[in-house]
Formats: sequence, structure tokens, C-alpha cells
Amino acid sequence: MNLRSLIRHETLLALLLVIVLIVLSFQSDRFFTVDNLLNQGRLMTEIGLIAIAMTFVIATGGIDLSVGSILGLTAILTGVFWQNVGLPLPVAATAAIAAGTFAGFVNGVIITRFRVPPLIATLATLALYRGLAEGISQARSVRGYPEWFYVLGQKDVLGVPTQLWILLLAAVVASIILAYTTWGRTVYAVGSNEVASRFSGLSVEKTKLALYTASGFAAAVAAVIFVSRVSTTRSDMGTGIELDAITAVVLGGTSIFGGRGTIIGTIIGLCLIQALKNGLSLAGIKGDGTIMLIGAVLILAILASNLFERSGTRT
Amino acid sequence: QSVWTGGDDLPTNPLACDATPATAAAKPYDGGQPTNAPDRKGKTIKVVDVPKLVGIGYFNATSKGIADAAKEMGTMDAKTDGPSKANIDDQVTLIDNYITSGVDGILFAANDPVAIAPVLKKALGAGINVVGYDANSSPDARQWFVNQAEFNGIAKAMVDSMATEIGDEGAFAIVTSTFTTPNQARWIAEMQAYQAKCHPKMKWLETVEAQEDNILSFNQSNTLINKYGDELKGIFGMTSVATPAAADAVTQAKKCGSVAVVGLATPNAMKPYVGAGCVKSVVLWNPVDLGYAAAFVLRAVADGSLAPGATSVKAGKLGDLSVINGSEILLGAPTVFNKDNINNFDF
Amino acid sequence: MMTTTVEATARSRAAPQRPGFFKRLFAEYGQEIVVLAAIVVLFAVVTMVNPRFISANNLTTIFSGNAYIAVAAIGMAMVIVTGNIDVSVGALIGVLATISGSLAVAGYPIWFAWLAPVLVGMAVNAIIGILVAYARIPSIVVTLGALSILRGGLISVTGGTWITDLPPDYLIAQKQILGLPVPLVFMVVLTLLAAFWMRYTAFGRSLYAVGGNAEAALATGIPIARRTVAVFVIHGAFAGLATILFATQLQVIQSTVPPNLELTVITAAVIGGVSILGGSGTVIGSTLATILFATIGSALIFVNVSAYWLRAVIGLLILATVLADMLRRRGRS
Amino acid sequence: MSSPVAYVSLTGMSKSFGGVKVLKEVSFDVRPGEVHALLGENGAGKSTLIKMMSGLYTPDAGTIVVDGKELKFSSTRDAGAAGIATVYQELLLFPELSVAENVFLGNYPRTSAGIIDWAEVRRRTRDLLDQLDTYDLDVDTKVLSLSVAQRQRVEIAKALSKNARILIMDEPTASLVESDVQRLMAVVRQLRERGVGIVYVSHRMPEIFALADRVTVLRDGAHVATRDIGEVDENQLVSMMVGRSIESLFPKADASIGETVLKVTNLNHGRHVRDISFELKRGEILGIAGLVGSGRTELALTLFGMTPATSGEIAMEGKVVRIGSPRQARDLGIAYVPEDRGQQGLVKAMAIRKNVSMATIERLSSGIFIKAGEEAQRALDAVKRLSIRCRNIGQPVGELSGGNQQKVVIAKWLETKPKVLILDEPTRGVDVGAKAEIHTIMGELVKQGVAIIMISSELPEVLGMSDRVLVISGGCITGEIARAEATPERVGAAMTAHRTGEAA
Ligand SMILES: Nc1ncnc2c1ncn2[C@@H]1O[C@H](COP(=O)(O)OP(=O)(O)OP(=O)(O)O)[C@@H](O)[C@H]1O
Ligand SMILES: Nc1ncnc2c1ncn2[C@@H]1O[C@H](COP(=O)(O)OP(=O)(O)OP(=O)(O)O)[C@@H](O)[C@H]1O
Ligand SMILES: [Mg+2]
Ligand SMILES: [Mg+2]
Repeated sequence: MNLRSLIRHETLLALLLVIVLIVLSFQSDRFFTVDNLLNQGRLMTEIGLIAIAMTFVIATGGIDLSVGSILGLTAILTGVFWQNVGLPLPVAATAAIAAGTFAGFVNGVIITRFRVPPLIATLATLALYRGLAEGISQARSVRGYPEWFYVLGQKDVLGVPTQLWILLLAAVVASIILAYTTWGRTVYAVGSNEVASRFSGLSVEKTKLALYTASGFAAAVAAVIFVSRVSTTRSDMGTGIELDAITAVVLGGTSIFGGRGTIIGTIIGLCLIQALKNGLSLAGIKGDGTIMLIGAVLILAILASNLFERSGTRT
Repeated sequence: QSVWTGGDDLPTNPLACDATPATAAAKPYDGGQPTNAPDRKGKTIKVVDVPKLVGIGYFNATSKGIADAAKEMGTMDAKTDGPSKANIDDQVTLIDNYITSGVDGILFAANDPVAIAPVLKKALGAGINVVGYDANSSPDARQWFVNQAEFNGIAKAMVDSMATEIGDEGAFAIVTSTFTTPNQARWIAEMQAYQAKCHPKMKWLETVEAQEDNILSFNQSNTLINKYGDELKGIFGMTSVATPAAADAVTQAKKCGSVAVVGLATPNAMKPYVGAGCVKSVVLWNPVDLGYAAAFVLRAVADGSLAPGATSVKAGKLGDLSVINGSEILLGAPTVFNKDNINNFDF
Repeated sequence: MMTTTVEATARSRAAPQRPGFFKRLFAEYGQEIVVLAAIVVLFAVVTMVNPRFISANNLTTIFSGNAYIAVAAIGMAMVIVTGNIDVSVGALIGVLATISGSLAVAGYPIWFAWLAPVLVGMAVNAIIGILVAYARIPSIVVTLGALSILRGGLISVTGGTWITDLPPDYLIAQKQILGLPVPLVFMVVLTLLAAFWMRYTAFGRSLYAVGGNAEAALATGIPIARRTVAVFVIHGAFAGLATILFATQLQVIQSTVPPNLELTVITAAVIGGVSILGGSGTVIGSTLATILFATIGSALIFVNVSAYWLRAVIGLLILATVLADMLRRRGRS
Repeated sequence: MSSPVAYVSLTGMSKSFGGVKVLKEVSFDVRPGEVHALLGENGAGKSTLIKMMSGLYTPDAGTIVVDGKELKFSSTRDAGAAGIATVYQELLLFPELSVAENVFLGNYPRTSAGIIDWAEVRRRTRDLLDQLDTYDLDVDTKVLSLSVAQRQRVEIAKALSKNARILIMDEPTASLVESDVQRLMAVVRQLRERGVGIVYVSHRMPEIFALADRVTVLRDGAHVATRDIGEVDENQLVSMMVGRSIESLFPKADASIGETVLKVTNLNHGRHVRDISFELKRGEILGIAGLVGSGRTELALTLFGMTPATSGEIAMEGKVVRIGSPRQARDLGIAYVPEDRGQQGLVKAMAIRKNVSMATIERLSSGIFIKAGEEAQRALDAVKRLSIRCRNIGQPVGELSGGNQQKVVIAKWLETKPKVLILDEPTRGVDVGAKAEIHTIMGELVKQGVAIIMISSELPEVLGMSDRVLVISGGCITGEIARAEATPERVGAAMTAHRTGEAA
């Protein structure tokens, strides 16, 4: 039942995506062009990276609300390390990513060591990390990065936006990890029954710690890409990105209660949202109409797959 | 604590303490140019207006101005679409979509001058005419910017109004949206420079953040009143959200007359307080005019009648507007609304 | 090893001693007490720095300025107790405020302008509740969707115009009852009523059952689906009541709500001790937590914490409260 | 006293889950003042039948007649209103709520003002627990801190609180030790005297013969027979249940006992593991007996690294080791089949295949990748070897019957090739057939040289299977008795003994 219904949700979603793509390309002839689609890939990379890590976190039955704040903190640190501390930019970015990763690690420690439920822990660090970003930045933005740095966020490699390669790589690696490795298996097991996982000798704590750290890392990498894309750092970067990422993840069929979910689902969910945002805009529908529609699609997609699942199995 | 250290590191340029107008140094055109823009002279153009965010009174007003202008010209097909939060990312994404959909012109009010630059340059690269208003981008990322009032002009008007109300030795505090909001940060920086230069004995107590949240603005204003007691003589509201909320706080604390509120705000939101005499003067340009002017500037750019080196531009009923700082067009001096004139405005 | 005998004897004979009053109080209201203690300590410290902190005016600002958050958090606490969550409440309050204000300005009777947000809140949340309970969509999914729909809908309907010219009688949050500000009275009365209802009525208790163990609740004959819908409807009513305070605090209504209001409300509920897993917690805790946040916000201004570091300090204090609670729990087990 | 007229009668009850028919036109009735035992293998459909009788499941077909009136139960509340109360097999309690509240939830005494009378709730709970001879439970403690046995009592108190005409008990004694079973049986008899009709499900034959007036046997979801207890003997019942006769209930296999694998010296953890010392040899089955709450599970958890020892020494094959986590224990060759299989043993939503491989997933991997083929092969082998009844190895474990679930847990741990296998209540809630199978498996394991520690509350099982019996009371060892000397009396005496003289 489990596996079958998983496949079902993702198939359903993929079908929906195809339909949406077809309908939207009839609405505007500028929608289904290679240029536009690649460009959309560029725009969804940051959310995508975060959503991939979030898929793991949610599959263990956890959640990470602090990713937006980690993104902001890392962005600020990149700028501060480079401009105020005077580190070479690659070193500064690496150090900032390390700091963002550490922020994720701290989440993990609070959750595994002190046994604070993830939602509460990351609600608290959401405030803390954003506050640190504001404090460190002293409300100043750092600008004027060297031209080469923009390769990451604004240029192409082999005709494809640079950051899209990163997203693709992350998606492939993450799907393989989740589907075929012991680590992925542990994620699902912990998400379905943490106690039994511990009794089976799985390293529950270590896995969770690693996941929240990875989530911090993903947000940190997204931050550097973001800075490169928009050429500046601001302490309010990434505000609210957590809800967008969670939307993509649950739309992709990951159970908020843990135990199930796939990377491919998340990616389809992301694409669906991005296609709607872009395609509806090209079709002349305003932003507020689009977000309403995305809300409706989220509810209806989960509803539809619930109905399918139920008609197949239990009473 | 008292000194403002936020915002950017740009130099301040306080005006003279008396009414001597600033002598603007002539500057060559420093805006950008669209590549291979088609000839749009006289043709109906499709324009999108992307404000910082939609859903607040101020940008409703600018949007109305743009619509008015479009109707008046008859050759502009304009619509407003903006992010629901003042968020750099959403704004960039929206503009990107409109570039793809193929508009002829983009009007924008930037959430961040630098963050928006890459996408605007992309628009220029696609042959689209780009004009900013309200909040500027880096100059080379757009063609022209319609400046509602120069930062130092606003600063002077605000500080002078406050000084008139609370005297040259009064203490005041500031309620702003966030320290990172570019316009507000610049205004505060200019206010500080101007105050130090022209009203050196005024006491600068502190600056608090209140997002774009009117209840929080209200609470923060109350906290300031409670904290400083009689020492506090005035509150500056730096946003059209903070100013009415500060006025409400003063009203509800029964401090009308003993705590002055000076700030930027739309007249409609301020009518009750100005009418009740609790607030004497509100500073703002007319945002409807701002939008109106921006639309005319865009039309002129598309027609080729506003080209680098021009010194003025015709903006419908507003008449001739002059070019400053190379590629900016000045709307005029800010309006100071008071009991006598506030009811003449509706926005 | 002496203890072994003592225990064994105690077990076979009469009932074990009930633990003392304070021990039970602490066991049952531990988190509430932690939060209360934090408030008291803050007040003590900040008042020493600046005695104006405890002035009547400032107390009013702290207690009533954020009362609408506390009222919304009551409903949220109930929703979380049943094991659900609502991330759309912020957007809902924005919609309700616009409805209420528009009615007041349009000349409808004042009572109707007050009642409307409560009714509409209940209706909207009834739909959410039905989707959660009968369509079995996890509440976070439904409310994420509702968040988008309400937020987008609000903007496209109002276009963001503010509502001004509100009739003075409408502005109930600015009035006083028995010399106390209405928002304060609202907050206290509603908190106590809700707390009493959750502790002393079968319906209130059943919420804990639904959140604590849904399967067992079903076996006990508690209609889980109906209770879920009911709790969302009640939450909608509290959102409506919160809206009344929100909309009448000032003489203008801004149709955009504070960003992240939903997170603020959720934070208040969980820091107040409502278990995010459902099944435990009280609304007294959520109200205390709201007051704690308000106190922190005000205190930091009073002690001149650099405004840039304000949020960091708030975050740190929230984290400290969370960790203190965890240590307390650990010490107990 | 039992009247021949049924109070509740069910006719033609059928139920399917996901297309599988688990109950086929079963008829069943209960009379006031009788104990009607319901028997059948794991998965025969007993619990399903009961859940329809108590309104938890809606039958696909069939009629329920209560007191002459045909009724439809759409919730347990309807059944409750018809006078039917149930103690479910899976203890359905609210962990975050107090004992008293659990007992009266949904059914509170109110004051005249209509609000819940908490004082009355506590008082009446106390009374009910006293009726069950349970004095060691504080009515204000949260259920989450209770042991399985204590929770069982709370469940029974809850059913008693409803003053039901019919009381259904689904394996109420599964987690009770002998003395508690006796107490419970006394309560059941008392209720029968009061004219309550009781449906009693148990896999323990002696209880059936001691209590029941009538028995109904189900097999594969079908009704086999309903008899008066006087008309049948144990062998007949067993063969009705399993369709064949079972040779011996406790087939003690002879295995050669080898050298010491595990040596524990002065082990301590908290209040429930005190100064424990013993040795375990290859090929030996060491039974651990004790009362509920005596600390047997705690000892196992300490050996298994869940609650690492605070002092004392553990030596595996002569080497002193530190066991700080289940992972370390596993790597040292210690396996633990926990008493609460639903919570601790299995990931119910996961497939059999994944459950079986769960403790050995690293070994089944090359690098970080799981070798899916080998994993499936091993699961298939396990299913065959332990004759786990299932559709296929992809079936979620949660859908299996109790006994088969237990075998999956055992299979999981056998995969680790343990040197020491700790079985905590390995046959709790397991039917006679499966029980014999599990015992047979144990026999095979000791022949292969595995050392087994078996914790069981069923004295006959301990006595029948063990080479040596360790008795624990209050966290201390109060007796170590060789197989030959192990009589119920000696073991029973040690179970209630206290080591008083050794005060520190
Ligand atoms: N909710 C369910 N979904 C799917 N199958 C189920 C469900 N509940 C029970 N079954 C199946 O129905 C059959 C009968 O189960 P039931 O629990 O009634 O058995 P039982 O006689 O009580 O067994 P035991 O002695 O182990 O308690 C089993 O094969 C079981 O796997
Ligand atoms: N989770 C828990 N929290 C608090 N106390 C517990 C918990 N689990 C067990 N105990 C207590 O620890 C003591 C020992 O329990 P343990 O489970 O080891 O006993 P046992 O001999 O295995 O009996 P049984 O398994 O039959 O319940 C009991 O007094 C029990 O109440
Ligand atoms: Mg059963
Ligand atoms: Mg035990």
C-alpha cells in the first residue's frame, strides 16, 4: 500500500504538471520556450535546494522553519567576511557557508540533545538567526562584488544557468541517497517509528543531527547563490522562504507526519509551482491571483491523491 | 545609541539651514539604454508597473496616477502587479516574467537598488524602456528615475517642521519600518546630518523598527512615550504606516500638544489626527502625481522625446519637470499637509 | 537496600500519598510557571533599570497592545492541542478586519460590524476543518493553501486600500471597562473562559483526547471528525474576536496584516506549553507567552539594547525559555 | 445463573479489509451472566469481530440484535449505550492524561452546574482500582509513565466504570503475570455473579477452562464451532483452532551447553537494576521470572544499551565491554526482542522486507547502497523459515496478525546472527500454534549455539523452556534455580522475596 500510493501521488502530480504545461503554453507562446524554462530553473534554485533538504527533514517527521533565517545570516556573513573582514571572496563565501551549516548543526543539537520538538526549536532559531543577521549587518548591505562572482547566479554554463546545474546535481544525489542508501532507509524508518528505529540499532540521533546540519548547509549554499543572483546582501533575504519550501515538499507528496516522501515528488511540486507562477503571469494573471491558485492546487492535489489512495485500499 | 549608524555608507548632503536652494552640480547622463529598442514613437505601448509591494495605500495611489496618465494619453496600456510582501526576490521574479511576456515598458519602485539591477539590465537588453520612481536602482540599470523629492529636501522639511513644533532643544525619537529599507535609511541619515548642522541642540533619542505593521508601530510609539515620559517631545514617523500609528498612540495617551508627530504619510490616513489638531503637519509628495509623472516620462522615453542630455520633460497637467543628477527627474518639492489643505487631497 | 522493603510494603497497602499541592501544580502547569517566572524576572530587572517600565501606561501598552495576538493564540492553542496546526490565521485576520471595517464604514450597525468577523471566521475555518477532518488532508497542508488563497484574495479584492473614517463607537479597543482597557479585559476574560472550558467540560476535555491518541478517542466514542471541525470553527471565532481588537485599536485599518503573524501566534501557543504533538497544554500558557513576548519587546527598548540586536536578543530569550522547559521536564523524569 | 437467552447476538457478520475477507458470516452471541470465550489463531478475526460488536468497525454484512432489538452501531458510543464495554487488545489510552481522566474520559461525573467534578472522578477511579486490587497507582499520574501491565489495569477500570451489561475483554491477561491473572479472574467471576455477560479472548488454555461457560472457535475468519466448556477438552479446542493437533506445548530441545558468552557483574541502573550478576552460556536458555514491575525489562534494556549501566561490568566472551547504545549491543552480538512490539519492535507502516533488514541494513549494503536483491532474498528466507503468514514481503507489517508480527521482530534480530538473544515476553498475545513455532525456533537457535535470555510472565513457559531460572524482585536477583529444581512454588516464593538484610 505504501509504495503503491507513493507512486500514485507522484504520477498524479506529474500528470497535473503536464496538463498545466500544455494549458499554459496555449495561453502564451512565450511560455514553452527553452529560454523561458531555463530561466525559471534559475529562479527556483534557492527554494529548490532548501526544499530538497527539507524533504529529508520532513520525511523524518521533523520540520525546519529556520532555513530562511539561515539564508539571511549566511548572505550577511558572506558580505561581512568579504568586505569588513577582508577575506578573499571565495574564502568568505566558504566561511559563511560553514557558519550557515553550523547554524543548522545547532538546530540539530537543540533537537537531538535537548529533545526540543523541531517545530519549536526552529521557531526559536528562526528569530535568533534573523536577529543575528540584522545585528551583524547593522542594517547595511554589501554590494559591488567582483564580476566573476556573478557567474554563479546570473550566467550560464553550457547554455544552462549555472545554479541550475547545482540544483540538478543536488536533486540527483539526494534522490539516490533517499531511495537507495542505508541513510535514506534510516530517514524513513525514523519518520515512521522513531522508537523502533532506536531499538533496531539505527543511529537515530546522528541521522537527525546530520539532516538538520544538511538543511543548514542547503540554505547556506542557496544564500550564496542568491547573493550572486541579486548582487547584494540584505539581512531580510529569504524571509518566508520556509513556507514556500514546505509547500513544494508537501505538494510533492511527502507526508508531514514523516515516513514517506520522495525527491522526485518535491521536484515536480517545485516545477508545478514555478510553472504556475510564470505561466499565469505570462497569461496576464496578476501575482495575487496566482498565489490564490497555487493555494487551491495544493489543497486539491493532496485531496485528489487522498481519494485515489482510499478508493484503492481501506474502507 | 542616539546616533544613527544604519543604512548605507553613502555621503550625506544636508541642505542649507535657510531656504537657499541647493545648487545642483550639472552631471552628465548616467542612466542606461535599451539595446535595439524598436521604434515605439506614437504607438500604443504595453507597460507594467511593479511597485515595491501591492496592498498598501501609497502604492495604490501611484498606481492610480499611472492609470490616470495612461487614460489621458490613450496610447499606453498599463497595469500594476507587485509582490505581496516587500521582498526583493518576488519583485525580481515578477519583472523577469514580464520581460518574457514581452512588454514595451517597465515602471518600478525598487525594494533594493542593487538587487533589482540585474533583472532591469536584462530588460534593457531586451529592448524594453525602463523607468523608476519612488525608489531608485543603480542608475545604469534603468533609463530615468522620477525622484519625488530629494532625500535632503525631505530631511530638511521634516526636521524643520519638528523644530518649529518642539523648539530647538527638544528631544525626539523615530519610528521607521526597518533599518534596511533604503529610502527610509537615506532619509534618516540626511535628517541626522541636517539636524547636526542646523539644529545642533535637538536631542536625538532613538530609532525603533516597526516593520510595515501599524499595531506594532502603535506599540513602539507607546513604548517610547512610556520610556521617556516628559522628556520626549516629538516622534517622527518614517513611513505612511508608522505616522498615523504614532499619531494614534499620542492621541490615546492623551499627549496631544505635548508630543508632536511629524512624518511622512498619506493625507487620507492622517485626516482624523490633523483634524483633531493632534498632528500639525504631514510631509509627503503627492503619490498620484508621482505615478502620473512616471507614466509620462516612460511615454516620452519610448517616443524618443526624452533623450540623454535633456534638461526637462513635459508631464501632462504637471507641466515641465526638470532633470537633475544626470538621469533623474524631479517631481518638485514635497507638500506639507496641514489642517488648512489636507481636505483638498484624496489619496 | 532498605528502600526496597518500604516500597514493597507501601505497594501492597493503601493508596500512595498524593503529591503535595505545589508539586502537582508544577507538574501540571510547569511550562506556564516557567513563562510566568520569566515575565516576573524581566519586570523586576527592567524596573530596576528604569522604574517607568512598570508605570500604568506601560503596563497598558504591554498587556493590551498585543491582546489580539493572545486572543488568536487561544484558538491556536486549542487547534494544536487536537494535534493540528493553522498557518493561515494571519491572513484570515487581515480578511476579517477588512470585512469588519468595511461594514462599519458602510453604515451597518456597529454590533453587526463586530459580529461579522466572528461569523465569517467561523465559516472559513469550518471549511478548513471539514477538509482536515473528512477529506483527511493534514492541517498544515490545508492551511498553507488557505494562507495563499486568503492572502491573494485579500489583495485582489481590496487592492490594499486602507479603511478610514471609522465611526468612533466602533473603536472598542480604545475604550475602557471599569477603568481597564477593553483589550486587556477581553484577553483575560477569554483566556479564563477558554481555560475553564477546556478543563471542566466534557467537550473541552475531548480535545485533549483527540490530540492525545486519535485511535483511542475513536474507541472511547469521541467523534473525532466532528471535534476537529468544531475546534477549527472555535478557532475561527477566536480569530474573529482577535480581529475586533486588531481592527479597532487604531482609527485606520490597514488591510495588510503584520508579516508572519501566524508564526507569532503559533510561537505564543507552543512557548506557552502546548505540545506540538497534541494532547497537552493550556491556553493560560499561550496568553502568558504572548505577554512574555510583549514584555521582552518593551523591555529591550527600556534597557537600551541596540535596536540592531533586538531581534537576536528576542530569539535568544525564546530559545532560553524553550531550553529551560526541556531541562525542567528532564529533571522531573 | 446464566440465562439461555442471549443479550447480544450477531448473525452473519462479514468484514473485508482492502479486498481481503477477514471475517466470513460469523455468528456469535453472549448471554447475561456467562463467560463466553472466543478462541482462534492469530489473525483468525477475533479482534475484528469484537470491534464490530463494540461499534468501532462497521460490518460489511450481518445483523446485531441487542435485547431483542436490531441495532446499527455507528460509533462506540452507540455500543456503549446498548450496554457493551470493551477492553481492547491494543491498549487505547491517552498518554498525556492522568489515570483518573483516562478512566472517565467521555463519561465524566458532573456537578449540578454541569461541569466536570474532578474530585468525584478521582474518588471513583480510586474505588475502581481498589476493586482490581491495585493500590500502587496514583490516579493523578500521567498514563505515559505507566508500564504495560499498569496500563492494562487502567483499561479494565475504564471498562468497569461503565457498568456494562456486556464486557468484552480482548486478551486482557496477555501482559499480566500469574498472580495478576488470578486477580483478574476473580474480578471476572465477580462480574459474572452480577449478571454481566463477558466475552473473553485469550490464548491461554488454562484460563479458558477455569473461566469460560461456552467457547466459540474461529479459524481463518470463519466460525468453526460453539460449545459448552464441558463438552470439549484442550486437545479438541486446539485442533479446532489450528486444524491439527499440537504435540507439546513447551518442547524443550536438548542442546549442549557450552562456554560462557555473557558475564554480568554487579550491574546497576536506577532503581530497577540493582547489583545484578549472572552468567550465560552458549546453547543455554536462561529464563527470567518476576512480578510486574520487578525490573526484568529494565535489566534487558540495560544489557541492550538503551539505558546504559551506571556501574558494574559486562563481559562478552571474556572481554569486558561497555554497551552505551543498542547499536553497540548489536555489534557485540546482543539482540533484543522487546515486549512492546508495536512501539519498539516494528515500523508498522513499512514492508516486511524492510523490517527484517532493519538491524542489518549496513551489512546488507555495499558502500552506502543497499543491495536490494539480497535484502529481498533474506526476507523471503526469513518468511519461509519462520513460516510468517503474509501476502508478500512487500506487505506492511502493521497488517499482519500479532503472532506473525512477533515472528517478524524475531526474524529481524536473527538476521544479526546474535550470540545472545534476549526475548522479552516473546509469546505475549501469540496463539498456541505460533507459540509452539516460536518455541521451536528457540530450540533450533540454542542448538546452533545461541544463548537465549527469555523474560516471560507465563510461569509454565519459563519453567518449560528454561535451563536455568533467574528470579528478580525489586530490581535484585532473589533466586537462581536450575531446571531440575525449578518448581512453581520455589520460583513463586523467590518472586515475592525481598533482599532485606543487605541494606547498604
Ligand atoms: N485495519 C486492518 N487493515 C487490514 N487488515 C486488517 C486490519 N485489521 C485486521 N486485519 C487483518 O484481519 C485479520 C484478522 O485480524 P484480527 O486482529 O481480527 O485477528 P485476531 O484473531 O484478533 O488475532 P490476534 O490473536 O493476533 O489478536 C488479520 O489477517 C489481520 O491482518
Ligand atoms: N516509561 C516508564 N516510565 C516510568 N516508569 C516506568 C516506565 N517503564 C517502566 N517503569 C517502571 O519501572 C519498573 C520496572 O518495570 P519493568 O517494565 O522493567 O518491569 P518488568 O518486570 O519487565 O514487568 P513488565 O514487563 O511485566 O511490566 C516498574 O515499576 C514500572 O512501573
Ligand atoms: Mg486480536
Ligand atoms: Mg517487562
